[in-house]
Formats: sequence, C-alpha cells, structure tokens
Amino acid sequence: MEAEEKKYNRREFVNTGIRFSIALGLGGVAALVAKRSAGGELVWQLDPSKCIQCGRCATSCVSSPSAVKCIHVYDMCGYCDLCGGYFRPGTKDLTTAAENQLCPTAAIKRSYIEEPFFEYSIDEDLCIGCGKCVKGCGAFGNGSLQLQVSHNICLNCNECAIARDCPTDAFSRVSSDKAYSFKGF
Amino acid sequence: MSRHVKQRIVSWMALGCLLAVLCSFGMDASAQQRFPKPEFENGHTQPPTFTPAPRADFMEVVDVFVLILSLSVVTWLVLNKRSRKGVFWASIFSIFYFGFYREGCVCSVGSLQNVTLALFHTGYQIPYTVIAFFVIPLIYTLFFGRTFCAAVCPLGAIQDLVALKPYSLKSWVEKTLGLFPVVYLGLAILYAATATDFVICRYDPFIGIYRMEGSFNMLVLGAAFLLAGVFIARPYCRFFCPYGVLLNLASRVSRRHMTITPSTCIQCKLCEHSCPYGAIEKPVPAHTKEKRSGLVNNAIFLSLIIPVLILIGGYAGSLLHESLAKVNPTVRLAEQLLNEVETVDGIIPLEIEAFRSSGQSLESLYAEAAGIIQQFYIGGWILGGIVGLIFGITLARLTIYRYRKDYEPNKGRCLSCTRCMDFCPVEE
Amino acid sequence: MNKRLLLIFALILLLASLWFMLSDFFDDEPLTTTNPYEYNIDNYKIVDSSVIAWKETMNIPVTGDTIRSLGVDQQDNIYVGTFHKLLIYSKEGHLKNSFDVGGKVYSLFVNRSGKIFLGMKDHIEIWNRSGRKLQSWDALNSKSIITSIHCSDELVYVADAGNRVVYQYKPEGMLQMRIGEKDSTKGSPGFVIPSPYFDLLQGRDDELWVVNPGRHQFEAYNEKGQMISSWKKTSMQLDGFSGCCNPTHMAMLSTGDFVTSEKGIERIKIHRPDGSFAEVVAPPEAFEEGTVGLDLAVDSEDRILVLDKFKGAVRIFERK
Amino acid sequence: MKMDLWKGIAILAAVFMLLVSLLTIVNYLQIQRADPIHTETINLLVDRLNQNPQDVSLRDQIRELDLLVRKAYFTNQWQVRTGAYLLLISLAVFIIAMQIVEGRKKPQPELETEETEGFLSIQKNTRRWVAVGGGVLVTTALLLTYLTHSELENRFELAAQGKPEVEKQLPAKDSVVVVQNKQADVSKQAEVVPVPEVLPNVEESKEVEKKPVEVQPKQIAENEKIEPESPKKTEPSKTISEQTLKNNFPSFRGYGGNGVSFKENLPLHWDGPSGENVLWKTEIPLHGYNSPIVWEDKVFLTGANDERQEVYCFNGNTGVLVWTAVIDNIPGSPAVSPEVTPDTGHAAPTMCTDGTHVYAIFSTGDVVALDMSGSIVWARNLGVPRNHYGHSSSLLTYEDKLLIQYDHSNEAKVMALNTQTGETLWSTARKVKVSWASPVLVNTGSQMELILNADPLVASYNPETGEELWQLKCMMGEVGPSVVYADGVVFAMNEYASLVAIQLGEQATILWEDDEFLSDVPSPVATDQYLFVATSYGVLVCYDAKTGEKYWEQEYDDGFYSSMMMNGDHIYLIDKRGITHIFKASNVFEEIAASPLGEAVYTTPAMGDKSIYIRAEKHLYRIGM
Repeated sequence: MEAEEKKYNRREFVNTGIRFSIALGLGGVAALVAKRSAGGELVWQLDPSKCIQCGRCATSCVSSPSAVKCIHVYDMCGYCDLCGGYFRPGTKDLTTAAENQLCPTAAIKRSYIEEPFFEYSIDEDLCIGCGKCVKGCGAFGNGSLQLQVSHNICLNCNECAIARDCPTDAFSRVSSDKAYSFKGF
Repeated sequence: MSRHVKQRIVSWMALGCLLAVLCSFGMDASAQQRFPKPEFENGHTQPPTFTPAPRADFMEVVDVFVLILSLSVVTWLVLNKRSRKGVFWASIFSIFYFGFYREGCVCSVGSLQNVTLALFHTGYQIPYTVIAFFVIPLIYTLFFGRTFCAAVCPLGAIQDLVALKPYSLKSWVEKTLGLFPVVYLGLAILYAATATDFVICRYDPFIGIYRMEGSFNMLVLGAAFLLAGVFIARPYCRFFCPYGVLLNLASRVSRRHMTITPSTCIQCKLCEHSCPYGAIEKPVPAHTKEKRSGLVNNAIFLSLIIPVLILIGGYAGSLLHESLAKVNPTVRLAEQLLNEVETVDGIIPLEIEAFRSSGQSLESLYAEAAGIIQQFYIGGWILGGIVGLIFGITLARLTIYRYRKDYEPNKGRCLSCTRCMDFCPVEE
Repeated sequence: MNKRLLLIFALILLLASLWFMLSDFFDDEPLTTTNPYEYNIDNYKIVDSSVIAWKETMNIPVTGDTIRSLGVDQQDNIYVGTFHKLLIYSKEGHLKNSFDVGGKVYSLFVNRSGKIFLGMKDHIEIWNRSGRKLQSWDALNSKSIITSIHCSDELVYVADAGNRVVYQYKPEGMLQMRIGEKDSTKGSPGFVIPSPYFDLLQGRDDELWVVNPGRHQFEAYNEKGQMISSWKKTSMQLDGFSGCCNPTHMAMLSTGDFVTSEKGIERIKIHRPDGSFAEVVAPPEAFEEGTVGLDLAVDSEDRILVLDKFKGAVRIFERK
Repeated sequence: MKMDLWKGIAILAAVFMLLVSLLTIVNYLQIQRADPIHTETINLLVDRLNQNPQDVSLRDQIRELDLLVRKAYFTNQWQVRTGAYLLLISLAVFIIAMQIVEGRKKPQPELETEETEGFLSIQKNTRRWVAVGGGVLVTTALLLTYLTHSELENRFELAAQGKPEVEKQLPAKDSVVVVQNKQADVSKQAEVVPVPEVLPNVEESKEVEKKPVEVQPKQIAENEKIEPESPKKTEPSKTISEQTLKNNFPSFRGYGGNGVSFKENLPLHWDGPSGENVLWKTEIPLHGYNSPIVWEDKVFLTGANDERQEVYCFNGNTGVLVWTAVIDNIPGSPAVSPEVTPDTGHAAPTMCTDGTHVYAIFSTGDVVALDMSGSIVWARNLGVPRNHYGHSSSLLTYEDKLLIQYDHSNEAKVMALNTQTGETLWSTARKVKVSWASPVLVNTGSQMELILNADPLVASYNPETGEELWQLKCMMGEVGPSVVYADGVVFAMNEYASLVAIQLGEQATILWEDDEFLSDVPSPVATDQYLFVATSYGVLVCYDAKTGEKYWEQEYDDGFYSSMMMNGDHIYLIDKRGITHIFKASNVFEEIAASPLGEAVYTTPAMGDKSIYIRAEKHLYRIGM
C-alpha cells in the first residue's frame, strides 16, 4: 500500500513537471508570436490596385452573394453621362433600359442631377461583386467604382476562400482601423 | 431577412446585454479629393461612400472574455457540480454564441494554424485574440482536463447534441482511426507553415451549418458528419480534430481530471457502457499479471523499432513531398508554366495571365517554387517521422498496461461530457 | 444486427467524407477558369490593317519615374517631363541633357525661341535648355492641374483641368482672359472634364482648339475667347470617341488634321479638320491594355511622337 | 403516453426535415440554372440588337426576359433561404424531441452477458490493426510517389538557372542535339537583348578572332612595304614657317583651328543659282561633313560611306578633281564600318596638312598620310572608336606631329603621331566622355597650347610632350563645338551646358559664364573684345569677351551647322540653307552681305586667295571675283 502510494506520488510529481514545462512552452510560443503581432484585429480586404476583375470574388466567397461589393467612391466620380461602368460597350442610346445595362444584376442605379451629370449608386443587396462595372469604369472613367470587401457581410474567415482563389494575391489581412483601401486616394 | 437583423437576433438570444454596438462606427472620413468632381448648380449633395465598419475591436475582447467565462463555468460544472444538465445547457450556449452568432470564426481548432503561420512567417501579424483562443483552452486542459471539448467548442457541442444513438466502437477501430488526427494535425501544420492553405478551416464540416450557407459540398459534408454523428458520437472530435491531439496530450498530465465516481468505486460496472466515446478504461483483471514477462519482451522490441518506424515514416513523408507541395498555388503555377501548358482548351488561365503581367521573371518563380518544394521535403521528413513516432509509441503502449482495479476515464480521450456520472450509484 | 449495420453505415459515411476531403484537397486539375463576368470590348479593339496608315519607326526608351509630358522644339529635339526632371533628346533619340526641375511636370511646351514652358500642377515655369529657370509665374489655385500649354509669340494658352478653364496669358506672364468657363447666364456650357485630361493647341490660323473631353467635342476659340466652331462624335467605333474623357490628348499635323489619343480603347487616330475620321496611326494592339494619357506631339517633318509611359518610351510614327 | 408524443414529434420533424432539404436542394440547383448572370440568351439577344438597333420587338423581348429571369432568381433565392431556416428549426425540434425521448429512457446497465474478449487479445488485435493502418499509409505514400513523382524540384531549379531541360524521352544522341540547339538559342537571346551595348563588343570580338587568322600576315607585309619606302621619301624635316601656314588654310577653321584667317579681298557678294562670282563648282564623289583645306593651289576633302573611304585633291584654279586616293586594307581596320548616324557619317573629321603631306582620319579609326600626289606615305588604325554618332574630331599638325583628339567611350586620349612615320610620339589618357569637338592649337603668349573641349573637362596640353597644362571641370553633355581663344581667354561651350570664358594665367579660372545662347554644333569666334556665338537653331549673339555682357542678338530663320570664320573684321557664317551671312565684328550688329549658294551647307568655309572654298551638300564651290 505504501509502495503504491509512493508510486502514485512519483507519477504525480512527473506529471506536474511535464505540465509546467508544457505550460512554459505554450507561454513561450504565445509570447514569441505575440511579439510579432500587430495588436489590433485584422480583417480581409482587397487591394484594388492589384485587382484584375477576374470575377472570382463573385463565385469564391463563402457568402452568397459575395461579401465583395462594388463600392462607389463618389469623390472620384466624373458623373459622366456615358458611364463605362453602367452601360454595355457600344450602347447607342443612353437609357436605363435592360438591354443597355452592363450590370448582370442591375445593381447600379442611375439618376439625373443636372446637365450633363448623372449620379450612379449601388444597391448593396443586389451587387454580387463580379467587377464587371469596375473594369468598365477603370477603362473609360476615373475608376471610382472599386471592389472592396464589405465588412457588414464579410465573415472574416480565418482563411478567406477568395484569397485562396485570387490570381493576383490582391487579398490580404489589414488592420481593422484601416478596413477599406481605395485606389487613387 | 438581412444578415444584420439575423445577427442582432442571435446576439440578443445569446447574450442579451451584449447587444451589438455593431456598425455604429461612422463613415470613413478620410475621403480626400483626387481630381475635382463637377460642381452642381442645383445644390445636389453627393452621398457618402458606403463603408460599413467591421466588427469593433472590443467585441473580439468580449469573445475572449466569453471564452474564459464559459470555460470556467463548464469546468466548475464538470468538476464540482458534476452536472450533466449544466454541461448540456452550456453546450447549447456555445452553439448559439460561438456557433450561430460568431459563425465559427475564429475557433480554437483553426487558431493553431494562425499560430503556426505566425511562427514561421515573421510577416504575418496575428491578432492577440487568436493567440488567446489557441492558448486558453490548452491551459485549462492542462489543469482540468478537456472541459473545452465538453461544452465550449461549438464543433463539439453540435455533435454532442446529435449523438442520440451512440454505439460503441470496437477498440481496434477506435485506436486505428484515432491515429488519423495526428496525420491531419501534421498536414495542417505543414500547410500553415508553408503559407499554403488553412486545411482545417477549409474542411470544417459544421461552419456551413452555423453560417446557414456555404458551398454545396460544404453543406453536404456537414450533413454527413451530423448523420454519422447520430450513431458514432462526435466523429469529428475523435477521428479528425487536430486540436484534439494537443488537448489529448495536455489532458494526460492534467492536474484535476474529472472522475466517474465522486468517491470510491464500488465496481458495479454500471458505467461500463455509458461512455459514447469509448473513453472509460476498464479494470485490468488480476490474472493478466501472470503473462507479464512476454509482454515486457514485446515492449522492449517495439521500443527498439521506434527509430526504424520514424525513419520509415520520414522516408515515406519525404517521398510524398512533391504531391504535398502541388497544393501550393505557386508550385502549381510554376509546374504548369514549366510543362508549357499555357492554355487549357484555348483559354489562358487567369493565374498565368496575372503572372505575366506581374513582371516577375520565370526564373525567380521557378526558384521560388523550388524553395517551397524544398520546404515540403524537409516538412515531409518531419511530418512522416512524427507520424512514425506516434505509431511506434501507440504500438509500444499497447503492450504495456498499468494495473487498474477501478473504472477510470482515459485522461487523454475523455471529453469530460459527464454522461458517465449519471450512471454512478455512489453518492458523495 | 441493426446496430452493427448502422455502425458500418456511419463509418462508411465518415470514410467517404475523408475521401472527399482528400481528393478535393489534392485535386491536380490544370488551372483554368473563364470569367463569366468578363467585360469585353475586344470587338472594338480590332482595327482593319487597311486603315492603319502609319508605322512606328523609332522608339526612344525613356527612363525616369512618372513619365508625364512631351514636347518638341523647332529643331525637333524631344522634351520629356517626368516626376521632377526634364529630359531632352535629339531628334535621333540621343539624350542631350537632363536636369532637375524640382516638381512634377504635368505639361510642357517649347516655344519658337527655345524657351521651355513647364506646367507644374498649379503654375508655369519657364526654363532654358541648359537647365536654368528663367521665370516662374504666380500659382493659380489649389484645384489647378495644368494639363496643356501652347504659346505663340503673342499669347500663351494654358489648360487648367482642375478649374475646367483655359487661361490666356501674355508671354511675360500677365493673365489676360479666362476662356470657356461654365456660365449659365451667357449660355456657356463649360468644359466637362471628369478626369485630368484636357488638351489644347493653336491651329494654323492661330485659332485655339480645345478638347472638351466629357462631351467628346473639339472646340475652336478666337483670341477674344469666343467659340467659333466645334465638332463632336461619340462612338466606340473608329469614327468617334467614347467613355468619360476622350480624347485625352491631341496634336495637329501641318495639314491641319487632328491627331488624337484615347484611353479605354487605346488608340491613336487622325481626324480631318472637319472632324471626319481619316486614318489610324496606332491600333489598340500597339499598346498595353490599360494604357492612359498618351501625350502627343508632331515635329516639323510631321512625324507623330507618342509618349507611352507604360512602355517607358517616346514612340515615333511615320506615314507608311 | 407522453413518450409517444415526443417520439411522434421526432419522426414528424425528421420527415419534414427530409422534405425541406430535398426541396431546398432542388431549388438550389435551379438557382444555378436560372442565375441571371449566366443567361447567355440575353447577351446573345443584345448582340443581335446591336446589329439591328431598330428592332423594337427584339428590344422588348430582352426586357421581358430580363424581368422574368430576375424574378425567378430572387424567388428561388428566397425559397432557399426560407428552406434553410425551416431545416434548422426542424432539426432543432428533432433534436429536442429525441433528447427527451432518449433522456427519459432510464439507463439500463448492460451487464456482462457475453464473454468479453480477454484484455490481452484486445491489445493484440489493436496492435495488429494499428500496424496495418501504418502499413496502408506507407504503401499509399510509396504508390502515390511512384505514380506522380516528376522530379519537380530539380526541374524547377534547373529552370530557375535558365538551363534547358534535358529531354529524357529522346534517345541519347538526339537529346544532345536538342540541348545544344537550346543552348544556342539561349546565348542568342542573351546577345540580342541589350542591343546598343553589346553590338560593338561583337564587332570587337570578331576583330579579335580574325586578327590572328587573316590580318596578321597582311599587316606584316604592309609594314614591310611601307617602312622601307618612307625613309626614302622623308625629306629633311623642314619646319614650315608660321607665316606660310597662315597664308594657307591647313586645317579645320584655319591655322591652329581657331577660326581666324589672314586673307585680303575676300568676296562678299555672290549668288550660287545665277553663278554670280562662282569661279567653279565641282561634284564631290562621296559624301562627308568635313570641310575643305587648302594648300597653295590644292584643295583637299574626304568622303566615305560604310564601304569606301576616299581622299580627294582638287585643283584650286580649275576645280578639276586631280586625284582620288582610296583608303583601304589598313591593318587593324575593321571589316565592317562602325555604325554611325547619318548626321555625322563616316567622313566627319576635316583633314589637315603641313605642306608636305596631307592627313585624314575616318570613322573606322583609320589615319592616313598621303603625299601631295596622292600616294600613301603611311597608314594605321588607331582602334575602332566607340562613338555612337561617329568620330568627328578634326586633325591638326604641329611641327612634325600630327595631333589627334581621340575621346571615345572605350578609351579617351589625345595623341601625337610622327608625321613622317605614323608612329606614336606621345599619348595622354583623358578622363572624359565622348567628344565631337576639334582640338585648337594656339600660342597663349608663353607657349603653344593644345586646347580640347569635352565632357567634363576643358583642358590644355603641351603639344610637344602631351603633358597636361591645365584643366577645368565646367562642361557637360555631348560636346560638339570647339573652343576659341583670344587674348588670354578661352571660350568653351556646349548646348544644354554653358558658355564659359576661361582666363588663362597662373591658373585657369572662370572669367564669366552664361547659358542663354549655346551652340550645339557651330564653333564660336572671338576677338580681343568680342565673342560671337552662333547657335544651331539660328540665333547669332555678340558678347563682351571680358565681361560676358551681351551686346546684341540676331535671329535667323535657318539654323547653323557651319562654324564661323573671321577674317579681319568680317565674320563669315553660312546657314543650313547655304546663305553666307557676312557681318562686322563689332558691338553693333551690321550685316554686310547675305550671299546665297543655292545648296545646303553644313561645313565650314576655307579661305583661299581672294576666294572662298565652300563644301556644300554635293558640290565643292570656289567663290571669288
């Protein structure tokens, strides 16, 4: 009985030793990693200057429709009548009819302001983040339409599925206090 | 129903008081002019650019706080209250908070990849909360056993709920399949360390259910796991979970592990089949003692071949390195360019097009890819070696045993679910 | 029995899941994906070779960051303004001189006596060829972006894209007049300039030609600032201009034909003085996709000089 | 009773769950099909509409279809979302019901009914299966490796080093050939990429290759041929008096190359097209930008293209081409002429003469001395000059030395050759870039100085020894104009650099500087009081030589390439169109005459007796009364 007790105590002693060395190791790893940490939270965002509008944001996101949305940076917009992001290329008459619209989900609204300016706004719920308008606006306009991860929808996955599929590595984790990065600003 | 509302409802149900201060953070005011936009004579004002704020940073701290709180509560419920009911309701809470409200990101299981990536890549900045999610459950386990698995982990909790008709598996099935998490952990670490992919997150079967959306495959995978989980309790925890490997190891040396009986075991055998996870060690009959000498020989032999097993494993791993490395997008791109498969069905793949316009030279891409394969080669040796080692240890351990006269939980495998306690007739 | 069957079923389900995960993960399919949302204007980029009447005969590589503006002097020396330097090349493309001008050269013009007028965002500086600053005019205002300068012996015209106005100066730097401002009381519609491309030049009769890029319109003004004629053509086809801000630059041949450069569909074309399309100098395939701001100049031999910052070169085209 | 109720609920929930999931899956698949993004039909219809913009029915069809597809899509999406919620709710109900059902079942301890396997046999069995599992893993690894291994890493490493892959499938011999071909391709590519840099190298290497094989024997032969002759021909070295040199026009820009001639009664008025005052006009066989030199009644020129190099001697009185010497087969001369630009050509440097011999140099680096009858006295190659426009510095003689400014990017030096034998007397290396200016030899009072203009130095050398006398770092760019000297001051300039007046003395110091009017090609002239600068873009300026104050400027329509010549107080300057502007060297602009030649002129005139020789684009003229 006493021998058993002794054995038990020895086992407990060894266990305690192992336990504390594991805890120490864990603490070490945590400290090492924490030293490299930037501190604050990170969120996924895409860099519009790397984006080639390949359309994968629309299909790869775990959310549907995608958390990547076209966001209109109004400050950069030229308020053009002939908007490359709104009209299909080669459109003859500049009306809002279905056959003239570039957006596959008709998520862009065009409203008249005054001669010769029009304002374009995006219906978030309809936008699927395909980037078609972004390319059109970039080619002919100022590039005020830009794809961005919209943080009210993004689930901030540990590994972003779009980042994995992005051909140009445009996705990266950014600090949450600079959650949006617009090109040309 | 917009996601917003959904989030609110869930958060109400889950926490009540912690009602979201979400999205109340105003617009990004840094909008500076690039080129003057037109001036409108009719006084039209331009709408603000739509930039909804991400979840506030302090909410992440709240998450950590909730994690610590629920861990403490569950530990108390398991060790002091010995209440199955309490643990059950705690797991319901976890399902709602960590599952439906937090939508499974970031969980402790996935966090081990972030920590690995941060260890190997100085450029990767890991948030403190992720480190906390990785470390805290391990520390708790180190002292109190796997109470994290019992009811805090949302992946475990949902499986625990559906484990309605659990049948116990044969010991050899349990043991053999139980080695897969080691391989999975090795792969996850290898892929995280090479910054290739987060495998665990990619094949998390329940995240689609918590988010109530996801790809078809993801949802089917989740459904399959739940269905299997009705008959085989917690299949993911037992045969897949890589974090469980670490918890298993930590739990073995835990200071205060739960016990089946509150005081002395009376050998009533009532609990024998109560554990759906096969984690109850039966007493070792006294007469087995007699055959001990043969076993000792066996044990010595098996211990001796451990180095051989490590070598075999390492060699097999190193052989596989190329297949493993092909998952890496850089390697894939380089391989395709090297094989001059520049168009597939007449279409130039986007990756190749993007690479061409990036201005990077082919040579540097090849060098980079060769470097990654080299990493996988080394990683393959280590991974294989460790798997070999674990196989060896498992085999060796299967030849020795400790004389045991009571029913005890296996400290490594026990998930502290407290089911067995209900079966014990002994009062405190 | 039932229990055993269920167990085996569950196990098989698990193994199938594992198999699915592994096969999905180690999937070794070649990379391919087409973009279902492709924004396609390729059809508009195809130019029939019969209308391409010019060929590239020389390519002067230009080094420097942010190559921005182009000019030619009477001796056909080529001037290139970069981020903060001015580079001078001989007609044959030899670098003759380069000097720091301490600012981004948005536009430049070399007058007949060899003085170099530099548009430095919000003010004009006059330099000589040796790199000496002779004069610096007063800054306009913070919105100004000077995108084009043209001077005759008596007058200097300056295009300010930021303020959407053309200024008329005396060569000594006295501001004479503001031309083309939006003024609803006078019924002047103003220039529509969505992005910083706003070019002007003086025609053969010293009339001032200004591009109104938002309307795809060319407008001619007399020296009193009155519009005397204009032409416009909106089209994605070769015969016109499209998008927000086209043409971005223009130059004039000795015949009075306009040479124009466009963005979106990157091309350089020639329009006759009446605005009708004449021929193509360089089709979109001659440029990298996304090329913008092709500054133009025409030298005394009617060679067309194109500043292609994407290829980092002054490209010279001559008639075939 | 209650139990049955919960059981019923559980079954109901399960059935409902199954139904909903089935419906949701169907709907999900429908969304994939009805996705408005993937409606190729609409895009096709729009394309058709673009072709017939007037088709109203087609347009309406598009709008209708668009609306339909959109409706279907959103309905489906709503259905899927609702389905998901229903599924979740029913799952929850099912679980709750089942939990209650299972929870109510009082656990019945399963007592050992069957004989449990012995503990040891369980262990043994488990060991076996663990071993099998390990074996399966290893076998899979081996199998996978065997099936898919493709030496990727090695291939990447080879490819990263730019080495071609060895094609394994081919038989050994073929593979060698393939590799060689590929390597050849690679080396070709490597050569082609940096064209401007490497081309001269290629030529050089060719030269190096050839020398030992072909040229060497020739060289020896020529040397043998020439050397025994030369001593015979060598007359006792007579120093020609300065006056004789001044009376003639022995080099570019006259005696010493300083832009001053010492003649009287030069013509002022002529008219090329009408022939007024044109004594004669002779066609020049090969083109060249070098200017005429005159010795007594002989006028010398060179002409060259990328195949031939020739020296011409004209009779000054009649204009008849007396002799033509073809300069070829010079040892060391490159097989292919170096690339030059058309505005410099292969014969840009002007010849010079000491009255005994005439000397010429070409773009190839060939220097030749001929006697007055056109036979070669000696010839040698100085090494092909690396000069992106072509060599253009003219020659000068000083006593028995032929002075050559040889500033090139591979080697910059100034050297003196023995006028009798061609051997190098001295050679001084210079730290300068390529220069196109010509040397100027002047007497600065105490001594003769050879003054050179280049980027970045204006420097002076002792023509006897080659020793550097002074230097000033004040020049930059691609220097074209030569310096001019007057009254202790050297004037040097270059376009895009500056005009510098250098006061000689104990130390060369900058007297004044200006950068307003600078010349690219034409060289200036100067008197004690004034400096005259002509710019290549047509402006003529007069400065105060001592202070840099500008007296006057005059703009001409045509630019100048030709350098100015000063004779007495008259300055002659020919514009590119061939009009010779003659004006007074004074602080007030006074044009005396403007005489057209009717042909483009880029060279500098040579002053003869009461006459002027002008090399125009194609002809040599003698103007006089």
